[in-house]
Amino acid sequence: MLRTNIIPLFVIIPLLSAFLISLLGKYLKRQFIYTVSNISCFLLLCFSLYGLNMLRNTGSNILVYKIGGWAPPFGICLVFDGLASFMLVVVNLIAFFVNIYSLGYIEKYTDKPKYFTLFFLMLTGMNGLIITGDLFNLYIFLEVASLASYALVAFGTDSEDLEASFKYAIMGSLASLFIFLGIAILYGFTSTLNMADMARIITEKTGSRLIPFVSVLFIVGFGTKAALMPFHAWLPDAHPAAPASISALLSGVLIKTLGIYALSRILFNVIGITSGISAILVFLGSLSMLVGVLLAFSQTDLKRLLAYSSISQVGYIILGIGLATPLGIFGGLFHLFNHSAIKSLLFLNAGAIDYAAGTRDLRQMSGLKEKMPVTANTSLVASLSVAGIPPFAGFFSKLVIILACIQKGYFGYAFIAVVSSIITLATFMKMQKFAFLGKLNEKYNNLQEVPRAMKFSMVALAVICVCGGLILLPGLNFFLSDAANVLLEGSRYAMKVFEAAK
Amino acid sequence: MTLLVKTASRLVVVLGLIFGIHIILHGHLAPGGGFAGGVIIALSFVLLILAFGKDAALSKLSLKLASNLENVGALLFLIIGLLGFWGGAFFLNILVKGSPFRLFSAGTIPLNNIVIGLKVGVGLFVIFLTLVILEKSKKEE
Amino acid sequence: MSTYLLCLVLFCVGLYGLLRKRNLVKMIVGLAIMGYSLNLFFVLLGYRLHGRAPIDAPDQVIENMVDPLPQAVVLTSIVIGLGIMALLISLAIRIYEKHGTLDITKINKLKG
Amino acid sequence: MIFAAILAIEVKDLLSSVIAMGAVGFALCLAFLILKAPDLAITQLVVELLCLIILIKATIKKDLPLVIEGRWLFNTVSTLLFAIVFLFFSYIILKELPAFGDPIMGLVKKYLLEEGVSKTGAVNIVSAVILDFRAYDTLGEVAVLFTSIIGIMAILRRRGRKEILEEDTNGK
Repeated sequence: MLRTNIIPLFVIIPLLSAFLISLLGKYLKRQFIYTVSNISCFLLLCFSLYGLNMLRNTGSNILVYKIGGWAPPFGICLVFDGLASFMLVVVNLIAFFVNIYSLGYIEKYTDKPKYFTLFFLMLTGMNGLIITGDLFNLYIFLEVASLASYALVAFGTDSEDLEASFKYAIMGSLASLFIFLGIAILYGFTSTLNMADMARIITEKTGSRLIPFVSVLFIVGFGTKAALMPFHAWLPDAHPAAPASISALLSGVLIKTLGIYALSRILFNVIGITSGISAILVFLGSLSMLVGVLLAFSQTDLKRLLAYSSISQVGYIILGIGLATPLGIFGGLFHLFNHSAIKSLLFLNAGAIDYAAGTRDLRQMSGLKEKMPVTANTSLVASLSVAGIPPFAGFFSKLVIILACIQKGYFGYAFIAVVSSIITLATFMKMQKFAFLGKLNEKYNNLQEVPRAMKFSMVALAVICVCGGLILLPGLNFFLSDAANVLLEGSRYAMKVFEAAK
Repeated sequence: MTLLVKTASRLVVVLGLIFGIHIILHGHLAPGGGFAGGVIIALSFVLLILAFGKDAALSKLSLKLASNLENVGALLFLIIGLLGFWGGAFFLNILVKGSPFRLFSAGTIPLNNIVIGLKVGVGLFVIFLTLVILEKSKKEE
Repeated sequence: MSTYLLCLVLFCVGLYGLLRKRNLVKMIVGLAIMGYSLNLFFVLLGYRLHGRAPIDAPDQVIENMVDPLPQAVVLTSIVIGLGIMALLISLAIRIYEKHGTLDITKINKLKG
Repeated sequence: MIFAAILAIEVKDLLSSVIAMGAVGFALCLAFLILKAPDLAITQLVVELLCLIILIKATIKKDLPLVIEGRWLFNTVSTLLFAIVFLFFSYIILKELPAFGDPIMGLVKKYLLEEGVSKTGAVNIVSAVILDFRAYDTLGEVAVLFTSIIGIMAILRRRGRKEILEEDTNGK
């Protein structure tokens, strides 16, 4: 069996498990669903790590898989390069832990097979989007992931859930339509849908006014998916409404895959980034960084607070990537990895509190540390990390982004980044104080710590938060720098894909 | 519903089913294909519901069976894709191509069409049915 | 040229409906119209004057056929549109069931 | 078509609005036919029928609440302004696209049209494209439909959370 054959497996495995769970889940015991979901998540994680290793061993750092045996411009090809493997590792790592967590958490809801089916469909969408090398295919998997997430947000079927989901669905579909318009115009311009071929043709036809217009369309579309500041309205409703495990996945990886990854892939590798576009990105990033954290500070609902904080952290990532310097992209991707782990952990903590104490209101809970030591400690780790306190991973990534700003001469933006980091610290200290410290509320005297499965994934994610900084070490550095290099290469991407496809 | 509607729709349902199957089978020769044919089949079932009420339709095809069939359709499509691995690549067209303009030609394409037709037809029927059942159960409350 | 522009005018009409109307069904209708206009736009991009449908016949001259790729793509996007629409409708029905209205200004419980 | 679309947006009555949308859809179907896309025309026709049936089913039983609109002048003007700016820019952009009816016959199209029949054996090239060249796309499409069906069944469940915890979760 060829080694490249593992590439389509990233889509096949979750899709197959989704179909199987939906088909057989009704008849077999619950244990069956759990087994299938655990096995397939584990396999995905293994394959993504193996793929990372495999990529290191190939000379050109890029692998292309031709679906149906059609050569790139004619059929669809899957491209597996540094950035894709980086994102796959992030997505599948988080998904693995979230899956284990939801084994315990989902007891609160009815109809578990549907939950797991939708979970895997969302995973299919994200993995498919990451590895595809075809623009329209990207759109389709974007839709798969978005549709699954609309349904999952409404999974509780309370009126707030439904309303949040409707808002999310309307804004999300609007964003998709903008993306589709962008794709259509690009197709009319280049008469191809393959990303590599398109990049080749666009570099040949320079000086067109069409490209900035299309870039703006894509920024609006993917910016909405990533909840950048002017287009963020859906996120603070949608993320709290979803089940906590799904919020973790939505906030941790979905907005990054659908928004940031797709945007940077298209802007950098396909249509080529210009200084104007880069300035827009930096501005939007800083805006959402500052406003997001200010809004987060005033929230009393734990999950809404986390959701606003997500907007702010996405701002950091976009700021880093928008700088388009090697250091900036490196920092942005590093922060992407850290934030995935941190924010998933925080949402899982919120879910644990909701599961045990049955509330999300910060004013109602206090002194939970006594009863829920694991949740309290892991959440402390995550809070310190997201605020950027030195030994934790969040510190290093923010430092790199700020350094990159200074290096490029954007002192104002660097200052904003520092300020929002300080406000983030204040926000999370407030959260800690309300939730875990202080006197135990009498209502919660017979409170129990959450089931073992939930504890396990929280602890594991906390360990990742602590050790994330180790990625900067020279031996492990390749994980990030390979990914950053892909973006830096710009439209040379096209050449590499065609070479690898031969 | 009136007798006229019932009699007419009984005929039309049968015609619709046959037409849908025809469109699916000739998808690789003439316009149409699995998707359009599937929707036509779904429409004929929807007509059945509209004319005779949901019980008549459910006696032909229960909700559980329908959603299972839909699942099987999706699964089969994936399996056809997976079969391509046998020939070397995902979704490789492995069957013999046959000569053009014949019903049995074009390798896996007609098979794909049939599977998609099954999936789409039954799937859309399921959507409609859940909506109808929801409304019915709401009234009973 | 003008054909493209008319198509985008349709897009704007849908956008207007989506942004301005405060009724769930109207919003869905607006979204559907936007979807239609984009599908049409994509097919327009592939059309050539005096072309033929991309179905081979024994007497077919290849040079004269319209572009099959946008058609295949739009076929897929019609299905996606149908999926989104069905999901939105079911959400709207469920919201109606909970609130007894389809007017978004009355439903709006969530802030921000 | 545009007329029907404006009608669909502006009409007060929900049912007529839905029917006007149907008119847009059928006009689109005709347009596809004129543009030599019979596959699309058939699909659009049947999809439109199904959408209409579902939408009418959804709206017809309702008491058609009077649409109260916060008619803020500002909002309308800003939306219209956005539309005008959008159209203006797209006017500039569209000039750079190939003229209507004369697309670039790229490498891909030539290949698909010339080799399509002999490589796949399917006479209908659109079918050949969606089920062979781009079968992976169709897999995604199947996944989308599947997702929406499962999603609908999930949304329309009678009860979302378990009853024991119902008070807890509602008490927030």
